[in-house]
Amino acid sequence: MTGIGLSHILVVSIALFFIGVYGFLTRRNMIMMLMSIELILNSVNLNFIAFNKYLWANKMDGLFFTIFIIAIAAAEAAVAIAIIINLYRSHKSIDVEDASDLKF
Amino acid sequence: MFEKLSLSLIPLLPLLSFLLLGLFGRKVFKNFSGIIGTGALLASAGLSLSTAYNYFFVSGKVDGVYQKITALKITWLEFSPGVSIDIGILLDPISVMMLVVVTFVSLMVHIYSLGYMKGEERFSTYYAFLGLFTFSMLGLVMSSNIFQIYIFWELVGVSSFLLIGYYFDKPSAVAAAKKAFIVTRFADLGFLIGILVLSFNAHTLDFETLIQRLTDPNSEYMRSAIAPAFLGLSSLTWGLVLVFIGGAGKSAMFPLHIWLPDAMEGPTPVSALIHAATMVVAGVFLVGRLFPIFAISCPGALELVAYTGAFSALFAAIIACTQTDIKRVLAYSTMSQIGYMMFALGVSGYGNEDGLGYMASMFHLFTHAMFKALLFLGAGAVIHFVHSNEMNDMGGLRKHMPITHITFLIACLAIAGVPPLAGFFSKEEILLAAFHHNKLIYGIALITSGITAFYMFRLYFTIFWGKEFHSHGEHHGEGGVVMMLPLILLSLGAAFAGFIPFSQLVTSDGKPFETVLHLGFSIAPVLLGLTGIFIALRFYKTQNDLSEKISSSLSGFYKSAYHKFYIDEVYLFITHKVIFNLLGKPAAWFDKTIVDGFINRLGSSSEKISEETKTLQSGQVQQYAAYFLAGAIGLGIIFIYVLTLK
Amino acid sequence: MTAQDIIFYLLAAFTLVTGFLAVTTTKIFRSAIFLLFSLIGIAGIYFWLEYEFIAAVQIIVYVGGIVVLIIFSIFLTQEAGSNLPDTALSKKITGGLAVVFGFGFTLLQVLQHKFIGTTEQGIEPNVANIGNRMLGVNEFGYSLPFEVVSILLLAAMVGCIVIALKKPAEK
Amino acid sequence: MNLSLLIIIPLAAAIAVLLSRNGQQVKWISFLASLAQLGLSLFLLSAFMGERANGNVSQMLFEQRYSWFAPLNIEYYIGVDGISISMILLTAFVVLAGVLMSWNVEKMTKEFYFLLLLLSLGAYGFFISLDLFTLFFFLEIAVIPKYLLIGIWGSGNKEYSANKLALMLMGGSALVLVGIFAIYFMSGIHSFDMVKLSQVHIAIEVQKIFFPMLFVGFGVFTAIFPFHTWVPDGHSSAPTAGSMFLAGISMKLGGYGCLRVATYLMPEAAKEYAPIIIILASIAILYGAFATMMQKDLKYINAYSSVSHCGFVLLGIGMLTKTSIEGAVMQMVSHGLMTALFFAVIGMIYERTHTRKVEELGGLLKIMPFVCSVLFIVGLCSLGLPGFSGFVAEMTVFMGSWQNPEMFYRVATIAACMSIVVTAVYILRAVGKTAMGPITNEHFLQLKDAAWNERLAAIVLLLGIVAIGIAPFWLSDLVSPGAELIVNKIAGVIIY
Amino acid sequence: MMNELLLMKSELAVTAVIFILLFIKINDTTSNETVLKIVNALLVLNVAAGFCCVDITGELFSGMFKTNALIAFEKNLLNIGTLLISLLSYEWLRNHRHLPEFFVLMLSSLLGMFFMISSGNFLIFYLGLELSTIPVAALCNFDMEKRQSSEAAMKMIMSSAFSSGILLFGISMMYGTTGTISFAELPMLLTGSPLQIFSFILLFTGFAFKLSVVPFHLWTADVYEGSPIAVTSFLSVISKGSIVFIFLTTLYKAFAPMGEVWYNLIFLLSVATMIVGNLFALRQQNMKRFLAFSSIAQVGFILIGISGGGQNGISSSVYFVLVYIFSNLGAFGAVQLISSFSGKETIDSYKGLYQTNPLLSWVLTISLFSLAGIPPTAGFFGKFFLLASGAEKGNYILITIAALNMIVSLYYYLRVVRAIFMEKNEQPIAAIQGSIYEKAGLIICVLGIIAVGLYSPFYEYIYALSVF
Repeated sequence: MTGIGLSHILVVSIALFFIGVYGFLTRRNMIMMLMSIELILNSVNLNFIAFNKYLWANKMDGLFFTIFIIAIAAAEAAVAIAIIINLYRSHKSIDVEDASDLKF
Repeated sequence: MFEKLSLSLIPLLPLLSFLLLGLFGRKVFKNFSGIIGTGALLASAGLSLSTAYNYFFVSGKVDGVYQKITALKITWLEFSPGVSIDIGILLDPISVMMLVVVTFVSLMVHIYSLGYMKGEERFSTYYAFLGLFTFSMLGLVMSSNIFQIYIFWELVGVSSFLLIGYYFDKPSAVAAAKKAFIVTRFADLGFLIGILVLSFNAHTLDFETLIQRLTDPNSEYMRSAIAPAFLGLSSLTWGLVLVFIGGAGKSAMFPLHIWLPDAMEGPTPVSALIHAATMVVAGVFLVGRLFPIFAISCPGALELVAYTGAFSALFAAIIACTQTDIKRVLAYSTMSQIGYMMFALGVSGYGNEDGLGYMASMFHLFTHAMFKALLFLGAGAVIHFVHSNEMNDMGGLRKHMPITHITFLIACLAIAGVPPLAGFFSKEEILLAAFHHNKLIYGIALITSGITAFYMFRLYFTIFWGKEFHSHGEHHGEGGVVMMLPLILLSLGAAFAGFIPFSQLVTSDGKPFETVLHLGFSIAPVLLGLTGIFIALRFYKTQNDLSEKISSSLSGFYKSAYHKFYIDEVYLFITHKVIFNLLGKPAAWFDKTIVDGFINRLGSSSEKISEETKTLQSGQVQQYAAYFLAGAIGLGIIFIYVLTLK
Repeated sequence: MTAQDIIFYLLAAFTLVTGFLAVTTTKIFRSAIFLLFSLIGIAGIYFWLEYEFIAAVQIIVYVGGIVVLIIFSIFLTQEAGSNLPDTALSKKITGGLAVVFGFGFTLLQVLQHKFIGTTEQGIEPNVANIGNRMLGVNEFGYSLPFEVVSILLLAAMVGCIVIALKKPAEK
Repeated sequence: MNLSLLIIIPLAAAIAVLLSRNGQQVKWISFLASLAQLGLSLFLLSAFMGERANGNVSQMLFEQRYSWFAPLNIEYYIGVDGISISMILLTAFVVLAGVLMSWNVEKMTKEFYFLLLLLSLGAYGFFISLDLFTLFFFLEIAVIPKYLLIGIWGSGNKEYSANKLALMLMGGSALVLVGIFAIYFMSGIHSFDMVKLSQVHIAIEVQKIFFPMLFVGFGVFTAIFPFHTWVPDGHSSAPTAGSMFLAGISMKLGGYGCLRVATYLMPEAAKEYAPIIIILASIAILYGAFATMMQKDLKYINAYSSVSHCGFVLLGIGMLTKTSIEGAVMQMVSHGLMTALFFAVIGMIYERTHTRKVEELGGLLKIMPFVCSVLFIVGLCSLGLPGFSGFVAEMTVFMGSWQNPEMFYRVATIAACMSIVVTAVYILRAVGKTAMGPITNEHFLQLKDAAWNERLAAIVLLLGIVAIGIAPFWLSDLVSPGAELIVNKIAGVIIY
Repeated sequence: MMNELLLMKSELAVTAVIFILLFIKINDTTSNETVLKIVNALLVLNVAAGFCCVDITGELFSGMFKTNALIAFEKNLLNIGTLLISLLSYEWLRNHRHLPEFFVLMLSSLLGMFFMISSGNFLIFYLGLELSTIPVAALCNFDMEKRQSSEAAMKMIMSSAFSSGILLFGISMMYGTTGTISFAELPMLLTGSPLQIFSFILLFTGFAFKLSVVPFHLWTADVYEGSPIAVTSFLSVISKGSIVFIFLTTLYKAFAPMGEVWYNLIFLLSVATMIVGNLFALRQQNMKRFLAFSSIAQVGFILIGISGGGQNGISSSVYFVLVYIFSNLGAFGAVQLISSFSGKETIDSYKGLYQTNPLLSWVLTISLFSLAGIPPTAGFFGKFFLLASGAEKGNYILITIAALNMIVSLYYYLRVVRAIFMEKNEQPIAAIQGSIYEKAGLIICVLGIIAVGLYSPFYEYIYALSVF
């Protein structure tokens, strides 16, 4: 019916994954890092959905996994943002490179 | 026949006295420690004499041959079946003779010391040590086992150490004690290895078995022993030579003699006992003990004994002429005389008349013990009187100490070989044996005997004649009866011991034989002796500068002789420069820097690595994540591509 | 190439480009908006895959929740966060290299793999099916995870409140 | 005879020490406990001899066996043969003397005695263990008390020394650990039971790899070259009793382990590696002796000489003849007693003069005759004078070593023999300078001779030394069946 | 029905405690002391509850949740640890403004671990993992007024989010290649293809991250140092323990067909972990940071035990966790006590501690010795069994490296001991009078350290449980 198969979607998701990783590794703003994490999680979600759709449609494991990942992403983001805001209060900065008192 | 108990008591009584005085002497027996010591020794001497009588004249001889009797044998430490250290008592002519010599001289010294050492702070310690020495020496001579002899050998060494270092606050005494111990210890190393070699070949440590196995040319032990082992020599030769090295050390043979003169730092009676009459002849005794093996199985080793003895005799005699310390002169004289005994053994054969040298050596050992102890005790009396060891401080003492003078003179005549005193007889036998066997040695011996007469009388004249003695301050005469009695007794020995028919009693194979004194043969040595005496008389009887003239004309030789041919310096060089600097210091350095340094480096380098790598932990979350990613991908690569390749 | 393919390519390109812009733009607010677009793009792909329910959840939770949360937090930290100094070039390069390398490696692995799926009859991912299973306790029921997640959300809430709450004035 | 008492008494005493109220109580508890322990050891000796006289020929006597960690076949399995008994006796003597020598410890008395008792517990446990796990357990127990003893009550560069000691010994035991695992898994019987293990054959390849580990691991304890450097530092920094325990007991743990575990369980490898062991031992003997000559501190002198003396132990083991192994064990006992006494005397001198530098000492014989007499005796023992234990042990080693006819063994033996001369040099130098000669310091004149506790300690150790020196046959009889067993194992005769 | 409830008894108990605490919080009038009394009583009850009906084995929710005696025991261990942390942190907790929340979060995390341990598929596992992580990240921030605390929390949440992203990617690939998320079905479907290996490694990094295995450990020290000690000890003991347990289950069961891969992986990583952990611990001054690195090194040892496989692998690892709980909590407890009374956390400030606080010094010393593996403490037995388990595979190189690493670790543990006992200090830390709770906590730890080792039935019990 269509020429688009699993691999196409996987390429997209892997690319998205590494875009997220790139953002996580290079952006100094913590909120931006958080956003990169969201991209990573979305790429995983896409994986799950794609696998569920193309390979394992008989069960809905992938689908449910995605749903729970979305839920957890929300919780994680919430806690992370709370922490970032708290950090901002004490450091007056959300630059991740500034938050390196703890080292060596 | 031979009571184990009474035999054991001979050494054990002095030991008991040592223990009593050593443990409780300073508090409990403060006032009669001398009496205790002397009493113990008196008993011991009595027992020895009765043993000797019993052995020689009652029951020792079976079928005309003196038997070796093992009177006692206790297994002390068993190494392997058959090879064990036994503590035992072996009676044979030489050990019985030595028993007499040791107990007698020791008794004399004990008595003498009652006066000589009176008022010493560590009087009882002194007697304790004397007891220890006597015990060890008796144990040595009675040994039935080669390892037993080594044990007592060491004990003798240590008692010598203790007695030389008796005046322990004098640095020179301490140094001398250490030197004596270490030099003999070095020689003992040879002895020890020798024992190992012999025992390995003979599979026994027991003297009787050892001698029997190593003299029987057909025994399997012998075959392995005479096979060439190392550097072309058989292990038997090595063993004997090594054992002889031990003996040479104790007996102050060249070049291991350097400790003996220094040992004179000890109290004079000690010198008389240990460093003249008994301990120093242990080497001779040892060679005598193993004589059958030397003579029958390994004449080569015996040659070595002969030449070492002869050289030492001459060498020491020359040095003795130049020394000015009275005790040192006697010390070199001792060395020279022991050299005589040694080469006498060296030129001897085994059995019957062939064993003349052996007999003569033992004879000389016996007579020498008498006159040399007498000389030392006399010298002690002189030193006691003059408060100095230097000959220059003495002179004209004959009026002040007549008894000493007479006894000293007797001893001098005896050592010079003037008939009919004891030394004459024993020396003649030695010369005769040498003459028959080796002319070169005979020549050396002859010259030495002349020199001996010269330096002895040099000593005699300088002390008792020469310049007048000006007494300054108090002098307490010759010392009491306790000091004179031993002198007199010993002088009797020195005078008449020569008449003992030694060849009837002590021979190489236990069979008595007849000796004849060839008067014609005696002329040369006696004449030489008299010449020596005469020269000494000429030089030293009255004060004159003849001796200085001679010595300055021979200045180079004289000087080196005076400095004992620089042997000490050579040793000093070897020990300090070579051993300390080349072995000790590098070892210590190596330990500190390399071995220890390595361990420390191990610690410090891991800390360093830790410090260097700390930037890994940079505090940057993103960097952590990068490592994380790199780790994950890297492991992926490793596990997909690297580890599956095989 | 069918229209569906073209739609997919468009969606994919849209998602990736906006995603890429989201992590590279210097302006943080703009980056948030790009993120929003990217997430919507993914929702579009879900639609394309006929997973409408998931697409709806995606839009509601992400677009309606998380991105809003992020935007709020941007506002809260605006004075410091709006104009961060740019990332050091070296970091960009190393990060970029690592990512490119990782991307290549992963892609290689994935593309080399032969995926074999099931031949069984698929289940329609409609709301009824999902709802039944979500609260089911028997086989294929997901009520336990559901409970766990609810505890998780509770805990996260508690945590957020404690941390983010402004400290009361010191007495 | 319940062997566990040997562990229980120190343990109970240690607990009692912790609960006691003052220093005096602590000391008396420790003293009585160690006295009881000595009595027990002597009783053990007589019981053992009695059993043997009655014809009990089983390899180990008084065995006790309780399952400990059943899944791994770990047992609390104890028993003794002659070798262990001689070690136990040594420990008992040294501990008693050590306790007495510490009578003046005022700083943290309770802790001090607690650690001493713990250390002795480790040693006793080690010597009676027949299970490798138990053995290893006790081996390690004995390490940390030493660390604390040195670090807290020591002198000089104590923290450094303590660290070095603890780390090197632990390093040794780490190797031992690996070796034990190898034996456990490679023997095929999954057992730590030494008696059982001695009856199975471990593959030669396995032996070749793990014998060095075990031997070096235990060797570190007994100062095998080049892992001996903890010895000088550790001994010299330790408090008196610490040094006594360290040299007297702790170094023997290693020797015993080398013999009982490494050599006994891996005989073929022992044969294979014998030349290396011998070379290392000879190096240690001579090199230790030469290094000693250069030392200026009395404790360093004794420490380095311990390296040299312990070399005899390794030499004896390496020579692999019955006599030499017997000699090695005797040397362990002898050296333990002797060196403990030596350290005790050094401690006495140091406590009074506050110096251990040989140059600063002199003429002490006049001031403290008892102390110096003991110093003399122990010095003479150290240089191998007959009548003391050192002679007997060394001679046995020499005799045993000479039984190997090849040139290599001969050279090693001669090298070892040479050390007796070097030993004489440094001992006489040290002792001579310290006790003899002129008094170097006015203030020495006010010093007092040994107190009762010091006298008692010295006498206790001297009794041991002389008992062996005068009558070595009892020790030799005690040890030789054990040595024979090991040699038979090496020769390939397996006794079931 | 009753039976099914019993299967989840631990989870239900913890949930109940959480809700009770929420009610207390809503009430908000009770003083901290009272709350702590209640909390500790509840935790004791919780522990007690854990120990009844331990022999129940079964599954719920069609295999998503399962339990057996071993898992119940593991949960009990975690319960005990939590109780100990609560006891040991008394002083710090007493003064904290958000006490009930602290426990709510901590217990949520504990609950997450329970689910994780009991999980029968990746979903529950993942949810449990997140539930155990996210609240802890919040907890890291609980030293509200400290800068470092928020930094630690940030690092924690960022790293764990990143890690869970990668973990999820791995799970998704695993799902794609096998079609299941159930642990029970997984072994039959694993083929060992490269992608599976890769996804397994990605999955593994998720464990490795939580377990602080090198090179995924870098967050550990920073987070440990910045967080409140109570949280640090929770992270280093309870959290790691739970991961060890689930690790065992997944590796030995779900990934059994990939045995060779994970064996080599663990071999490599354990060597790296031991070495790096030890090297970094060498020069730490801050006690928390020091313990962080030392715990990394300990993980290296645990990995050796895990690598052994089979009954020995399980029992030795579980046993070590038991030992580790007592030892590490003993050490953390002492550090906590000192820190909350004097504010000092550096090793140098511990100099002369023995003069002022002998008992506390002994507790700390015994704990450290146990960590170092010195007999007669339990740590010795723990390490011995770990290494024995590893040695069973015949990999003596690994064992030797581990044994040598023990020396390095001893070196730095002794550094602390040295400071306490040997070095002098002008102003040592003043005498500390802890409360009854702290004393009780420390006493339990010390008793545990001594008894767990010497008294072999503990190990034998665990061994008996360690069967599948």
